[in-house]
Amino acid sequence: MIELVWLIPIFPLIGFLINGLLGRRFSEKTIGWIGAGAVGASFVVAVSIFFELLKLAPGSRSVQKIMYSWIWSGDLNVPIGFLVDPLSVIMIMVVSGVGCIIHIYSIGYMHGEIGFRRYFSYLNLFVFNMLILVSANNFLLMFVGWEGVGLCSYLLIGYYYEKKSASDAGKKAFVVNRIGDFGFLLGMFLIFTVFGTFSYVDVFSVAPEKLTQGGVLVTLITLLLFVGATGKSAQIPLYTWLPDAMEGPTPVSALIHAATMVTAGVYMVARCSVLFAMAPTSMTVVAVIGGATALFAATIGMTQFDIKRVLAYSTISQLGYMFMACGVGAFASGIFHLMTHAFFKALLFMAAGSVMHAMSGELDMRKMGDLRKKLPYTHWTYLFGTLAIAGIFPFAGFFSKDEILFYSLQKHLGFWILGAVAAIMTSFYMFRSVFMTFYGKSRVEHDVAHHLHESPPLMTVPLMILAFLSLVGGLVGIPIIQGGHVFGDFIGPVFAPAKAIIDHGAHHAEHPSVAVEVILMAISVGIAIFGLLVARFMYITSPESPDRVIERMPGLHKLVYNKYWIDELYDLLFVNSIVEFSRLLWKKFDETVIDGAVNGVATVVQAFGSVLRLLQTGFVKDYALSILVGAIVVISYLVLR
Amino acid sequence: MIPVPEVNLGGVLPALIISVAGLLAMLLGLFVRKGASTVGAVIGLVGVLLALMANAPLRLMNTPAFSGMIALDTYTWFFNLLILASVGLTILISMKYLVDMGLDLYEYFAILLFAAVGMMFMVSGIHLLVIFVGLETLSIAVYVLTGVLPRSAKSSEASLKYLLLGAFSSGLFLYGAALLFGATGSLSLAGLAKYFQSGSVSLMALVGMGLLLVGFSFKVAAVPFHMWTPDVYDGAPSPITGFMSVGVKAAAFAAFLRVFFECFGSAQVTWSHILWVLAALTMILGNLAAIVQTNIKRMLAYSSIAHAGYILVGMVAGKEGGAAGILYYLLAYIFTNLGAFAVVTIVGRKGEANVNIDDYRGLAKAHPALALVMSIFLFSLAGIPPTAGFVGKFTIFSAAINSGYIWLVIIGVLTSAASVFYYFRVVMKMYMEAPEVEPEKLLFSPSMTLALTLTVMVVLYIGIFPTTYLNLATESVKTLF
Amino acid sequence: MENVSCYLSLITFVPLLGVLVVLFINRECPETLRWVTLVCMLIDFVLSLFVYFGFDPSIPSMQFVENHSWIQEWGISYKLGIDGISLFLVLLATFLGPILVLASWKDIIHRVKEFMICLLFLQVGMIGVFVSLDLFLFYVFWEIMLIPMYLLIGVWGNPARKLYAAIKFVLYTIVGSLLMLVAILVLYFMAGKSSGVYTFDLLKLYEFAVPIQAQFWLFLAFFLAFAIKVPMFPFHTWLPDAHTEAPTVGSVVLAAVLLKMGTYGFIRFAIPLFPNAAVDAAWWVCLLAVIGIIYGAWVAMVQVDVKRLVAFSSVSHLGFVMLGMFALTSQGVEGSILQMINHGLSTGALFLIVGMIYERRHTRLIAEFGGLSKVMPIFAVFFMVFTLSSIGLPGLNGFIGEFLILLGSFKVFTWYTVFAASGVIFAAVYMLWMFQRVMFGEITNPKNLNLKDLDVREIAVLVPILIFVVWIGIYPNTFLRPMEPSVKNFIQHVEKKRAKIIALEDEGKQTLPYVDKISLVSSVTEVRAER
Amino acid sequence: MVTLEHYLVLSALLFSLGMVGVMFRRNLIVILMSLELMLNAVNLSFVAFSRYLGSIEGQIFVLFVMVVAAAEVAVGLAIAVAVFRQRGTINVNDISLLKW
Repeated sequence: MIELVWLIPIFPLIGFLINGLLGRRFSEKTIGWIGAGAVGASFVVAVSIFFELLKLAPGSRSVQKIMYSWIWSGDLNVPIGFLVDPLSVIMIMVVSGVGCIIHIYSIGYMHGEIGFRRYFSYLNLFVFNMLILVSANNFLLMFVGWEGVGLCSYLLIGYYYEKKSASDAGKKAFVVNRIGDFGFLLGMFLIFTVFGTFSYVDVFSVAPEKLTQGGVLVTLITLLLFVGATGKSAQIPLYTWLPDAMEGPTPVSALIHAATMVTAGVYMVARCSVLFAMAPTSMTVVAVIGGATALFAATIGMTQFDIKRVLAYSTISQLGYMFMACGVGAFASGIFHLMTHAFFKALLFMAAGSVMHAMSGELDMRKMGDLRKKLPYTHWTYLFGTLAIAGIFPFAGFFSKDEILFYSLQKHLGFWILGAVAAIMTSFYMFRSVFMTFYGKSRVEHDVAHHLHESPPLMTVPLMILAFLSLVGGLVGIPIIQGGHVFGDFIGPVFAPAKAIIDHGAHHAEHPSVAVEVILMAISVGIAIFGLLVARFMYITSPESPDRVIERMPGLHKLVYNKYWIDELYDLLFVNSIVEFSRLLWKKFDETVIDGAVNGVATVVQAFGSVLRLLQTGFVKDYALSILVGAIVVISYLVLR
Repeated sequence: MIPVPEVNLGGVLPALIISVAGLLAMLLGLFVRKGASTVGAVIGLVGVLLALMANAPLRLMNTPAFSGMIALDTYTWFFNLLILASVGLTILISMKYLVDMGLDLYEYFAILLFAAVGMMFMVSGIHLLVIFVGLETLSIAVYVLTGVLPRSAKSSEASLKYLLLGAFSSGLFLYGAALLFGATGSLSLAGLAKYFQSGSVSLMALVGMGLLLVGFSFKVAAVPFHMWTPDVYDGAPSPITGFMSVGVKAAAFAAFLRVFFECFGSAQVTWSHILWVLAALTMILGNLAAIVQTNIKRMLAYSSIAHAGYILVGMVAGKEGGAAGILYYLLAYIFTNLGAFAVVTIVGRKGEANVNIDDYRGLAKAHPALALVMSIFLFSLAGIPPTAGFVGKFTIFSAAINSGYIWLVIIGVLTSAASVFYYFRVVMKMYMEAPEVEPEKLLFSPSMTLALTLTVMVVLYIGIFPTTYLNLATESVKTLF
Repeated sequence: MENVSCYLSLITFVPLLGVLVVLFINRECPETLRWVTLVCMLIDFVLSLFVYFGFDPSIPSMQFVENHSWIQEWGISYKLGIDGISLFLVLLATFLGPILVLASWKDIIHRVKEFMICLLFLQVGMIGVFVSLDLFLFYVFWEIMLIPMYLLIGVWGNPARKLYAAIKFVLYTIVGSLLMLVAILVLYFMAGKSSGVYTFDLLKLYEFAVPIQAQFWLFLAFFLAFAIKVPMFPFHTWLPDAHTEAPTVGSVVLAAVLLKMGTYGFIRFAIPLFPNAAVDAAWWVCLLAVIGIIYGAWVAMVQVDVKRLVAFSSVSHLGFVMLGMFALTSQGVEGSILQMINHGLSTGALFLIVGMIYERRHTRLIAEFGGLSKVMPIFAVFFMVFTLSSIGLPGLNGFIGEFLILLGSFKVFTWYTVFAASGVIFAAVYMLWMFQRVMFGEITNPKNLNLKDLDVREIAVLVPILIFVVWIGIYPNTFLRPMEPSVKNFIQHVEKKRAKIIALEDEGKQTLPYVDKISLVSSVTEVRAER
Repeated sequence: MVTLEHYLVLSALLFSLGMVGVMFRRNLIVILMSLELMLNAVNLSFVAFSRYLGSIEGQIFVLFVMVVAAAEVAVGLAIAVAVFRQRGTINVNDISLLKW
């Protein structure tokens, strides 16, 4: 069964080809179900492989499947090959599972769009690339998927290509990602120069011998890889593309910019856990960047009114969490949070989508309010999602986030504080969105109001599934109290080597007492509740209070509300300056200097010619003179030499 | 009684045939009412063919004749071929030209043939006297031909300038000969050679050599003795310009080579320096001045100066390689340039009407074949493979590099890069521009078509399969060393 | 006359036969002219396929060698042969032949006859350059192809500045190549004087050890000629003009094949003949290459004319090729050869694409377009794919080449590679920006409202290229394996010869000709033995 | 006692005189005469040498030179006439139709 891993990416590819090439005369239903079915098929295969894997002994749960040699040049021989181990299986299941749900949702959501077929073929292509990314057995193939998903996100963000903002956002996403990939690429080159191979297994197995613990080389490699991760996973400083990416259709945001693609960075860091473990500096950098991003994005999230942007910033912040987890060495927790986040963030986005659908495209929460009666399912599912992300017991988010906070505390108090503060903000802005959207008094315009309607089952059913997942999804990670941590035990072996290195390096952290853990949980729940209450007070009890807050500190609000003007800063620093400089190069250097020189030579030659022809006066005497002079010169040379 | 030196008329048979043909043409011309020129032409052609046959045996000979006045050897044979070829082609081209001009001059071809005779003696002469007489015969004939157009001021002015300067330079040449005679007591190349090999060379002899060099440089139009060229080429009738640019040049170079390699060979280090400078100047000035010309005849005049420069490079290089290169180059150049002038003649229409480069606009549309042929000639002149011109340049430059004159060669290639500009400009006019007024159709004649076909075929053939001709050239120059 | 195959001669001169046929067709019936040319090109392509299948990928040396003496006394021979390096360039040329004819079908309406003749002549010249193993022969082909290209630009170019562009192209090229001719002659006599055998036979000259001092100058001359052709950074300014003014087909063939003659020249002549100079100069050459990569990308970014943009992108791409080649590692060199093919395919295709909208709108200004994907969906797809291939998206051909090049050069020129890799980012910027401005957004210009989408012919033109773009992307080994032995051989040859020469100089000996065990010649003889 | 040197100097003087004449006289006829002067100067030195060396070659040469000179002058005058017909002048400084 595991041998059939290659089927997993193949199905979506087939779906893409069918829809893309022959889809011309298919009906919407056919196209939609082909797309969803393809991903579903992958999911089925993934699950069965998962169970196959469970049969194996925990130590030996790592199987490679080589298809064929892809690039073979000199000592470089990169195969198309897959690696099946707990990490990749989980990723595969998340991607295909959530992907499948979102496909189904899309059938309803995209109903009647002109580009329906285009949309589904892109979506399948995306899933294909994502699956390649997570199931590859070497860096290069991963890079293929890595760039592939970038492309698909470019295409899907720019799906409404008539809108300039949309195509701009697409371009921005691609280019920023490319900047990250630049780092990734260099990292890979270093890896190859050191190890002479790209295969994970080989690299990680020999890494301890080939590289010195905490050496410059490994630090460089990991940092470069991390640059790639920041690009893909929208971390500081390369996060700016994600909010703009909301220009795409909402299911796309749900699938690509919440559940799957943006988590690729986390996956990559986790995949390279060994390397990172060997580079403490990089670990710290990862953790700091992650924590900082978590907090930073959260602050922005608190001030936004566009519901999707709120979710976008929360995504960035949650990704920050995951990186912080990896940074403090809790890779498992990072992946765990990745999974739960996939559930509830996809849910939130799709619910938001359903709201949009009802509100005929309205995104501004100031124009919403009191929708819970009109959109019961949407309301409840959105609420579930919020509870999950805010980390209220026993929702999925609680367990994962709690774990991360726990481990970060172990590492350093600072990280814990970062996380905790971010958590407060998270629950605040999430509930803020809930209250502004579904509670309070309605601020909906009339023409919109009178055809408010709950979305069709094609959309609500997926919502419910995900709602259920975000309720129970965390139970696989019930903390250490019970001693049994199913998720951790399953994925543990993957990170065992890394863990060994870390523990060996650092003074062995004594296992914290249960009491500490319980207290921490209590705190984190308390944090969540606190955020909820603040939000409730500001947006239900006294709706005018936000404005008062703003009046209290206008400057700060302006700053945060405009996202610290980071975009503008980047434009100023990089985009415009380079464009201007290039224009200078073209006009001044290329056309004036080089071409000027070239044409200058021509002109000079011509000038010479026209001077020389003037010697030809037409008078015999001058001609005779020149002969005579010539003769005299010749003679005198012969005489005087 | 006086001992009569044995005479070997067989050796000079080609020259005799040609002169007889010339006389015949002149005589018959007196009696024929109409189309005298055609008669002359036919006689001329027949004469050329006969002469070609008579020339054949020379290839295997290698003997002086007329008590050491002329040499009957492969060298002579080769140049006789070139001369006869150029004369024949010139006749073919001229026939139509005269008709177009409405001239019925029977002297025309007679004089042309006499010029040929002069050339043939010039190339076979191994005694300064013969060389001088040949030179003058040739020159005087060409002066006349230059001024043959009765009602054209340009024509007569051209011939006047040519005559005055020609006489001037032959004065210098003669003075050189006199000094050499004084210094060495001999006028035969063999005698001179003996003297120069003897080592102690008197200043007088050197000056004499220098003056000879000046005289030849004038004939081959090397800077700074080139001044007459553009004007004369411009004023002369197109076919004659063609003839001058190849025939006269070939003959002059033949004598130049013979004299300087055969008798001043031992002083080569001395005169090669001078020629180095002359060659450089000639290539530079010729090409640069040609760039700015608007009249195609003047342009070709400057280009022929430039080509003289390339040939001089061959002389500087010296050795068999250089000499052979020169011979091959001349062969290639004769056919290329005469072809080009044939086209100039055709396009010129009623005589010298359209001799501006702009008159070639849109030629490719009106006469694709003619444009194609012209482009081939121009590419050959520019030295672009697979034409004869390329192989010619290649041989000469390789000879020069072989003798280590790399900088001269670099000057050569750079200037020929510049030359590409003006040659391609004509192509450009023909293919890429349209005339503002649609010109009337051009008239062809069988003779002209024949001339064009011959030239273009030769240019391509010896460009692609040069081996045989290179061998011939090498074989011919053997006698010089 | 070891193995008497005449495939290469056939491939080279079938187009010439085509010329003869075309000459006798009445210019009044263009359809016939087009068909005849097309058929001729197809025949040529099929023949080249025979060569491909007959090619033994395990042999590093020259195959299908033909050797007839041409100008004996100078040791000039008519010697043809291909190895893994030239094989695919020949195939590229023959493969594009029919496509060019098809592409010109509607584009070229007047002077069809002359056009077809030029096209066929060009084909002869290009293939000849890739297969000739004799410096003289090579030079002849190299110059021959100048003329048809000159005419292509000058006659069928767009009237505004075609004359300027045409003569600029010619002069630029000829200055370089004439100096190369001088260098060739110098080399010829050096080798001849010291060894006694005067020959232009490349494989024999490979064995000749040129003193390092001389190598420098000779390499310089060759470098100039080839660098202009490539074109490398400071010598590139003829390219934008030539590309912009040339007719579609002209730009395509220019980008796809002619530029490769420069890069091929380096790998076949300049580097193996003068290894010491080449290795010593590598640092500078790669510097220029990297400057070219970034410079080309930046300048391309701000272009207002699509064709100019693509032209500058070529400067950038060929920078990669040069970088990989001079890294002299097997990945680098293989990558750069593969990148030659890639650039030929994708940039060629892009020029075809531009030509197609030009045919419809008669402008190439980006500002004139916008929102085309709405009216021309099929066109949009092709355009998108080729754009992506040109910005090196994994899964398409561009990536493989660039990746191998960068990987190969990373070990040798780490910092150059870092900067070069940044070119990958800028490539994305300028291509996508252009694509967005042309294809996306509302249709602002009414003229674009009812453009018709690609017709069958145009699709037929693009699909074959598309196939290879994807093929190379997902299974490059088809191309990498056959070139590997030759490339390895090439690198070893360079290194051994270099070491040998240094040794000789240290012994104070000058220019001793020597037989280098692994040099191509010896292996050729082995092959002869086998056959 | 008149030695070879005297003849040579004389002929040199005459030759230079002729050259100067060619270069500085305007009248075509005078120029032709100057050319004649040059040639005859050469003849003088030829004869002198031939006498000095006691070889006949030089004097033979002189005969040929005379013939040639005569022919040249004949042609020259003919052309002069033609030019005069067309322009009504034989002042060489007015004859510069062809230039550059």
